[in-house]
Amino acid sequence: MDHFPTNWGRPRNDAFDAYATYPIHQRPYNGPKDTFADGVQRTQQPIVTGTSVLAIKYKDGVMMAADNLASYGSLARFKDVQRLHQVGNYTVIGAGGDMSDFQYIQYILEELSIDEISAQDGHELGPIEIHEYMSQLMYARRSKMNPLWNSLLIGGFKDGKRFLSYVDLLGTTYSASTLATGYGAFIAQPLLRKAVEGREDVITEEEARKILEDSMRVLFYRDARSMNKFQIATISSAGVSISDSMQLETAWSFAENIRGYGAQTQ
Amino acid sequence: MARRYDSRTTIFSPEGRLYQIEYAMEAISHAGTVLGVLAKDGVVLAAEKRVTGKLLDLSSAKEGGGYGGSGEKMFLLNSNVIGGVAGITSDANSLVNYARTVAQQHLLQYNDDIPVELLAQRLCDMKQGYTQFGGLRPFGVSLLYAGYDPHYHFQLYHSDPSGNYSGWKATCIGANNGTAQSLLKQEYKDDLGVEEAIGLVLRVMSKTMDSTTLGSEKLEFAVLTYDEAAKAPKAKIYKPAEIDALLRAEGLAKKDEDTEMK
Amino acid sequence: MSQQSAFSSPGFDFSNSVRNNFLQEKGMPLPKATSTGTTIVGCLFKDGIILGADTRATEGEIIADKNCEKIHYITESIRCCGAGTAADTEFTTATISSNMELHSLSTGRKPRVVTVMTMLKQYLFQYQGHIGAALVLGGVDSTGPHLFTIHPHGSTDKLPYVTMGSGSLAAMAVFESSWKPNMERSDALALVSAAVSAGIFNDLGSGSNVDACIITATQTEMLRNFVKPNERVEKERHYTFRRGTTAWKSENIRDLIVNEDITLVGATGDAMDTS
Amino acid sequence: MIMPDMDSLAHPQERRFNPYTENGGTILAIAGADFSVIAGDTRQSEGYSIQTRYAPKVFRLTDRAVLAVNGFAADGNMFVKKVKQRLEWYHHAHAKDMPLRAIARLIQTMLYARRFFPYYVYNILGGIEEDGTGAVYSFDPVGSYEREACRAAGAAQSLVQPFLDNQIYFKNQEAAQGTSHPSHLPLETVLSIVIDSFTSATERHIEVGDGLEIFIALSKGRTLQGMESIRGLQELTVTEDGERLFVMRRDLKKD
Amino acid sequence: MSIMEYNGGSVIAMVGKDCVAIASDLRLGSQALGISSNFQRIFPVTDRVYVGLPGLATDVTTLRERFRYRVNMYTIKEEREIEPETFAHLVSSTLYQHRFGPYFIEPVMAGLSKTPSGGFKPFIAATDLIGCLNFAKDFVVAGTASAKLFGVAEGLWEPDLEAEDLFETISQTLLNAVDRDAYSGWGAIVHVITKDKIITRTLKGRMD
Amino acid sequence: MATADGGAYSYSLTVFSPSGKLVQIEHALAAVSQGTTSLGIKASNGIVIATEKKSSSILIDDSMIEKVAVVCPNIGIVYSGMGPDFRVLIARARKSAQAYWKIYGEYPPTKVLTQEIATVMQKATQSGGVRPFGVSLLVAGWDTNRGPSLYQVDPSGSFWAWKASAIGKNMVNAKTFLEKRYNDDISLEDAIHTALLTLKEGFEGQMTEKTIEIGVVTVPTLEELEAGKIGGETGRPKPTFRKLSEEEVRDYLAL
Repeated sequence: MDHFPTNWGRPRNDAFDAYATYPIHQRPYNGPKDTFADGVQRTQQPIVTGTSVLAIKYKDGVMMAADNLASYGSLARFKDVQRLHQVGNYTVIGAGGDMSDFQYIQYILEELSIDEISAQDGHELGPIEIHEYMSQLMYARRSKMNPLWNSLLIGGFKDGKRFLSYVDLLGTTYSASTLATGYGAFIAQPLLRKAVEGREDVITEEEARKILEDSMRVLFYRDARSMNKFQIATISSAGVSISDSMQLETAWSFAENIRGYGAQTQ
Repeated sequence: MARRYDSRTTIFSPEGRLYQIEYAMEAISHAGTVLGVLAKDGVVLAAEKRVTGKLLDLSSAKEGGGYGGSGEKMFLLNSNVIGGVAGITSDANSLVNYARTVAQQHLLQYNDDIPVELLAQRLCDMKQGYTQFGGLRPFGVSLLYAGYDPHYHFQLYHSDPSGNYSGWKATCIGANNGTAQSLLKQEYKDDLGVEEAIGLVLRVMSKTMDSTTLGSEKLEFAVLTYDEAAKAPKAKIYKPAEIDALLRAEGLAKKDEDTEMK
Repeated sequence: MSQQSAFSSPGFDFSNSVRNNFLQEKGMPLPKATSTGTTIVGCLFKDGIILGADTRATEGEIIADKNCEKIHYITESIRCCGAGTAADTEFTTATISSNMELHSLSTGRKPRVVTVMTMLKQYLFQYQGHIGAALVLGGVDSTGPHLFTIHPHGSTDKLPYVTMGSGSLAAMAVFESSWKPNMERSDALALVSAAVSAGIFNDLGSGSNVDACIITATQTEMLRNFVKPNERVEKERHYTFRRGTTAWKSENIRDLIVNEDITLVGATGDAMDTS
Repeated sequence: MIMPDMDSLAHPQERRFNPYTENGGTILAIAGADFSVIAGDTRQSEGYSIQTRYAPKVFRLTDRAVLAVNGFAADGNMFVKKVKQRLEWYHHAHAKDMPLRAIARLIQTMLYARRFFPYYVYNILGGIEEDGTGAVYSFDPVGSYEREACRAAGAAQSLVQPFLDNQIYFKNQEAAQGTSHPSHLPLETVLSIVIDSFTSATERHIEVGDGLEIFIALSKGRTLQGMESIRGLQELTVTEDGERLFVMRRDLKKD
Repeated sequence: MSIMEYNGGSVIAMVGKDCVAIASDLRLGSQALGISSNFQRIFPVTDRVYVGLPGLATDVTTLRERFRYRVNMYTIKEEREIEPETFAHLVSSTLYQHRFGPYFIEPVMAGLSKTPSGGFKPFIAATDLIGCLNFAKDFVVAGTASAKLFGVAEGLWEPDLEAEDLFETISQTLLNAVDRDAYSGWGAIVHVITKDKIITRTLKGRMD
Repeated sequence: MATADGGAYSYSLTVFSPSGKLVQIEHALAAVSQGTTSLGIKASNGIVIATEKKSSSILIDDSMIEKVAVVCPNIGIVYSGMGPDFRVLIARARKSAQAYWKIYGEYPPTKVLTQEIATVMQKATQSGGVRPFGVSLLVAGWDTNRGPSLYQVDPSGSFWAWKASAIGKNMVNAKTFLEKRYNDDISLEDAIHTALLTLKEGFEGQMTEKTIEIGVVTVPTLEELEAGKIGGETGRPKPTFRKLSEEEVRDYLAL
C-alpha cells in the first residue's frame, strides 16, 4: 500500500507493484447515474488574473500595495481594477489570482458585514476575524475540489494591534512582518525582508511607503504582467485609507549603449 | 638485381626469402646483448646498454623511480612479465606499450594475469602481421620475456621480427649472441637456483660484452621471483647501485676507479 | 576494448543508453544528478567586471556540498559562473577553458570574452539543452569588459548586470533597486555580495557563503568565501565514543612497507579483495 | 506556486487541481521518565521559497499534552483547530482535561474519518500520561499510531531519526564492561540532543531552518533543579498539582 | 523506486587527524530480496587510495575493472602511484564521458595525498552519477542511506579525530544510518588509512 | 598522417637496408643536421633551451619565427630541422597535453608528453606512404614526480633523458664543448651563460636578441607548490616554462 497520498490515483509503475494487486478490482457501479455528472466542471483555471500584492507592518500599522491591472492571459485587459478592498473599518484585503473569484469574495464579505452591522451587538469585524473567516472559506472550497483561485493578503489595525496574514486557494495560511503574493514572493520579498525584518516598530509611514514603492518599481521592471499604476492602502489607528492610483519614476537610459545580445558590436 | 625484391616488404624473393625480415635481424645483431636464464625458482635477465654518454641523465633510474626499467633495455610488461628488448629503440617502445595494453585488456576480460606464452604469442601475431599484409616494414626488435604464471610457473621466451617465438632454458639476443649461446650451453644445468643463475648470467655477460669492464653504467639487470607472502610474482629491475653491489659480490666489479666516480 | 590511446577524448560514450532506456521504460526513474540550485550574478563597474556566486550544491532537498566552487576558471582574465546541473557546468567550462588555452597558444594573443561566449553557445546549442548549464560569463580583454549570460539551449544575453539560477529573481531584485552605471569597485563588490546574499537567505536552492571574483584589465582577484554568514554554531555536546563502543568481528592490519614498492593490482590483488 | 518541472511538460499533461502541497519543516518528540520534549522548526516553505520564517508547528492542547503537526500546513492548522474543539467539548462534558492516551485515540479516529481524502499531515503527540510518565505517540496521515520513547517526522525525518536512535536508545553502542546504558536520560542531555539534531538537519536539508521551538512538559513530582541554566526558558502553565509546561526558542540558520 | 536502489548499498568516507576512513555495508539485494551479505563495494586503488562504489551492482564490477585498467596503465606509464586528487579527476571524467548513458554509481574516494614538503594530507571526494566532484573537508556519503548518513555524520563528526576514534565515529554513523534503511545493511566493513598502516575491520551489526 | 587505407600509397617508405639500417631515418637525421643549432642544459634549479634564429633574408619579420614553443605551462620544446614538421608536432603535443588535463585535472609530466610525441614520430617511420619527421626535439619541462627533465627526441621516435645536449648544424663540437663545461650542480644562471657561449661557438653572423631564442624552466618554490592552483580549484598552476623576452635576452648577451 503506498502511504503517500500524493501518489494515490496517479498512474502506478509496474516496477513497484508487479502483480497489479492495486487498485482493488471493484464490481461495475450500476446504480442511478447523475446525468449531469460528466458535465460538472470540478477543476478550474484562472482566467482574468491580478498579479502580486505586497504588504508590510510598520510603526503605526500595516501598509499594502497592488497595481490596478487585471490580465487576460498576456493581454492587459482591465487597467483600473481595485485589488485592494476595504472590509469593515479596520481591515483591507488585497487579492491576486482570479478576479472573478475575488469579486465573489467581495460579495461574500459584503454579506458578512451586513449581518454584522444588523446584529448591533457592539462588536465589529476586525482583521483577525476576517482572516479566520477567509481561511475557513478557502479551505472548505479547496476540500470540495472547487477552489477560489486566489492568494489573499489580509491586513488591519484594531484595538492597538497590527495584523497581517496570507491565505490562498489551498487554505494555506501564514503570517509575517512582510508578505508578497505571486511574483512578489520571489522578487519583492527579498527587498521587503531586508528593509523591514527586525525594524517593524521603527519604520515610519514615509519609510514604509518608500519601501513598498521601491519593490513595486522592481516588480514593474521584471513582472511582465504588471503595470505602472498602483494603489497603496494604509491601515493604522487613523483607520483605513486606500490611495488613488499612483505612478513611479523608472530609469531605462543605461540601455542606450547596449548592443545586441551576443557578438554584435553595432 | 636483388634490390628489386627488397624494398617491397611483403613479397618473397625467388629463393623464397623475405629480405626485410633478414635485414631487420641484421639490425638486431648490432644491438646491445640481452641474455636470459631460467632457473627453477626464478628467471634472470641481463642486458648491455649501448646508449652511454657523460651527459646522459640517468637520475630516474638511480632513485628507482624507473621501476618500469631505465628506459632502454628492460621494461615491466605486466606485474608477472619483464621484457628485455634488442633492436630499434623506438620500435621497441611501441611494442612495449602494445604489450602493456594487451596485458591489461586480458586482466579486464578474464580477471587473471595474462599467461606469459599468450602475451608473447599476441605480440608475435602483431609482428607476423607486419610481414604478410599492409605493405609495412617489420618491427626491428627481438624480445626476451621473463615471466611467471600459475599454469607453467617460470618461463623464458624469445621472439624475433619474423613473429616466431620459442621457449628457452637460457638464450641470448643482440650482439655476439653466438658466443654467449655456446657459453650458456656449457654451463647451464637444469636444476639451477636463481642465485646460481644470477652468477652464470653475469659471468657470461662479462665475457660477451665488448667493454672489458662491467658496471651499472653499461649493464641493466632484472630478476623475476615468486613472493610467497603476497602469493604473487615479484619483478625486480635492479637500480644501478644494486647492480654494482651484485657485481662486487660476484667479483666481477671493475678494476679501475673511473666507474666509481659516476 | 578498442585500442584507443588513453588520452584521446572520443567525446560522449552512449553505450549504456540502450540499457538505461530499457530500465526507464520499466518505470525506474533516473536518479537525480547534483544540481547547483544556485544564485550567480555578474555586474559591470568602472574598471571591469565583478562575478558573484553562492556555494551550495544540492541533490533534491539534500545539501550535497556546503562549500562548492561555482566561479570557474576560463582564462587568466575571464571567469564563468555556472548554475543548473553541476557536472554540466563543471565540464562545459573546463572543455571551453581547455580550447581557449589552445586558441591563445596558437594565435599568440590574449583571448577574448566574445570568443568564449561563441564557443559556449555553439557547444550548448549543439546538445539542444540536454546539457543543463546556465552560465554567467564575465571577463576583460583588449576591447574592454564584457558580461554575458548563456542559457542551456544556447541563447545568450549581453547586459551590464545579470543573474542566473534559482535565486536569480532575489538577486535581480537587489540589482534592479541599486545598480548604477560606472560604480566604484567597493560599491560594486558590496552590491554583488548583497545580491548573492538575497539569494542565499531567500532561495532554498542557494546558501552557505558568498564567493566573488573581481576582474580588471590588470589583474583578477578570486575572493573565495568572501562573506561567510552561515557558519555552524558550536554544538551543545561532543559525541566522541569510548574506544571499543563498536563491536567488530574480524580485523586485518596491513603495514605499508615504508619504501614504496609499486605492486600492480592484478587478479590476485590485495588480500582483502577475495576475503 | 510551484514551478512545473521540465520533464512533466514533455508529454501532454492533464491539468488537474492538486489539493495538496508540501510546506517542509521537521518535528520530533522525546519522552523521558518524568518529562516529555516536543520540538519543531518554525520555517514554512513551498517549492524553493520561504513563506515565513516563523510559523508554529507545535501547539499546546492541554496542560499535559502538546501536538506537533508537519506536512501540508493548511491541513495541519485546520486539524489542530478541530482537535482543540473536540478537547473543549470533552472538558465541558467531563470537567477535566482529556488524558493523553485518550487524545491519541481521538486523533486516530479524526484522521481515519478522512481516510479517502486524508489530512496530509504527520502528527506527533507528546505529554504526560495519567501515571505521570513522559509519553510520545506518533501517527501517519491516516491514523495508524503507536506509543514510543522518541520519534522524528517531516522533511528531515530520515536525517534525524537514526541520530536519535544512536544517542537516545544507544543503538549499536556496546556498554563499557560491566555497565549498562541508562534507561532514561536527564532533561538537559535530551535538550542538547534535540538542539544538535536540528542544527545538523539545518546544515544538510534545505527545508529546515530559521527558528526552533521546544515544548517541555514536566510531570508532578519533577523538581526544577538543573533547569535554571537553560537560556530562553519561558513557563507557560502550571497546574495545581505541580505539572508544568515550558517553551523555549532558539534561532536556526536562515539560508 | 530508482535504479540506484535496485541492489542497495551505501558508502561513507570521513577525514581524521592525518588519517581517513572509508566504510560501507555488505548487502547485495534485488529490490526487497536480500542476496548476499558479503558484497565488497570498496576496492584498493593504490596502497593509500581506496574507492567505494555504491549503486547498481553490475556497474560496480564494470567500473571497478575499468578503473583498475586505467590506473594500471597510468602507473606503468607515469612510473609512479596515482595521487588521490588525480584519481578523483580520472573517476569524474570517466563518468562524465557517459553523461548521456550513465553508470548508476556514485563513487566515494578516500586517501592520503603527498604534500610538496613530503608529508601526507588526508583527502576525500565523492561524485554524483555523472561525475560532479565534491571535495569535502569533513565527510562524503553516497548510496541508498545517503540522507541518513548525512544526518548522523553531521551530528557525530568532529575535526582532528585520531585513527581509532575516527573508526568509532564512522562505524557508529554507518551502523545507525543503515539500520534505518531497508536497502542497506547486512554487515559492514571499515578501512582506516593512516600513513603507515591500513586497519580493516568487519563490524558486528544487525543482520535483519 | 595518411591512414593505411586512405592514403594513395599503402606501403612503407621507410624500409631496412641490407646492413639493417632504416635509411629514411638516417636521411632524416641528415636533414636535422642541416638545421640551425639548438641546445639544452639541465641545471640544478631549472633548464635552459636555446637556438639560433637564422632567417634567409633581412626582409623576413623574424618576430614571427617561433623556434622555441610553449606546449603547456610546464613544458617547452625547441627543435632543429624542418620548421613545418615542428609546427605540426607542436599542435599535436598541445592537443595531447589538453586531453591529459581534461582527464586528470593536471598537466602531463615531461616524460609522458615526450612519449606521446615519440609515438607520433615512430608511427611516421612505420605507416603506409609517409616519411619520418625531419626534426629532432629538445623537450624541457618540470613535474612534481621527476622535477626538471630534458629529453631529446629523434626522427626515429626514440627519446633519451639528457643532462645537456645539442642538435642541429654543429652538434658535434657543441656537445664536446658542453661535456667540458657541464657539472651536476650548475646553476640556471650559469647554464644560460654556458648555453650562449656554446651557441657562439658555431654562430654565423651577429648574436643579438633578434637572432636567438631562449626558453627557461624555473623550479617552483615550496610556497608556490603549497599555494597550488591560481584561480581556485578549476584554475591553473603557475607556469614553470616561459620564453625569455627580447629585453631579457639582450641583458644576458650584454653580460
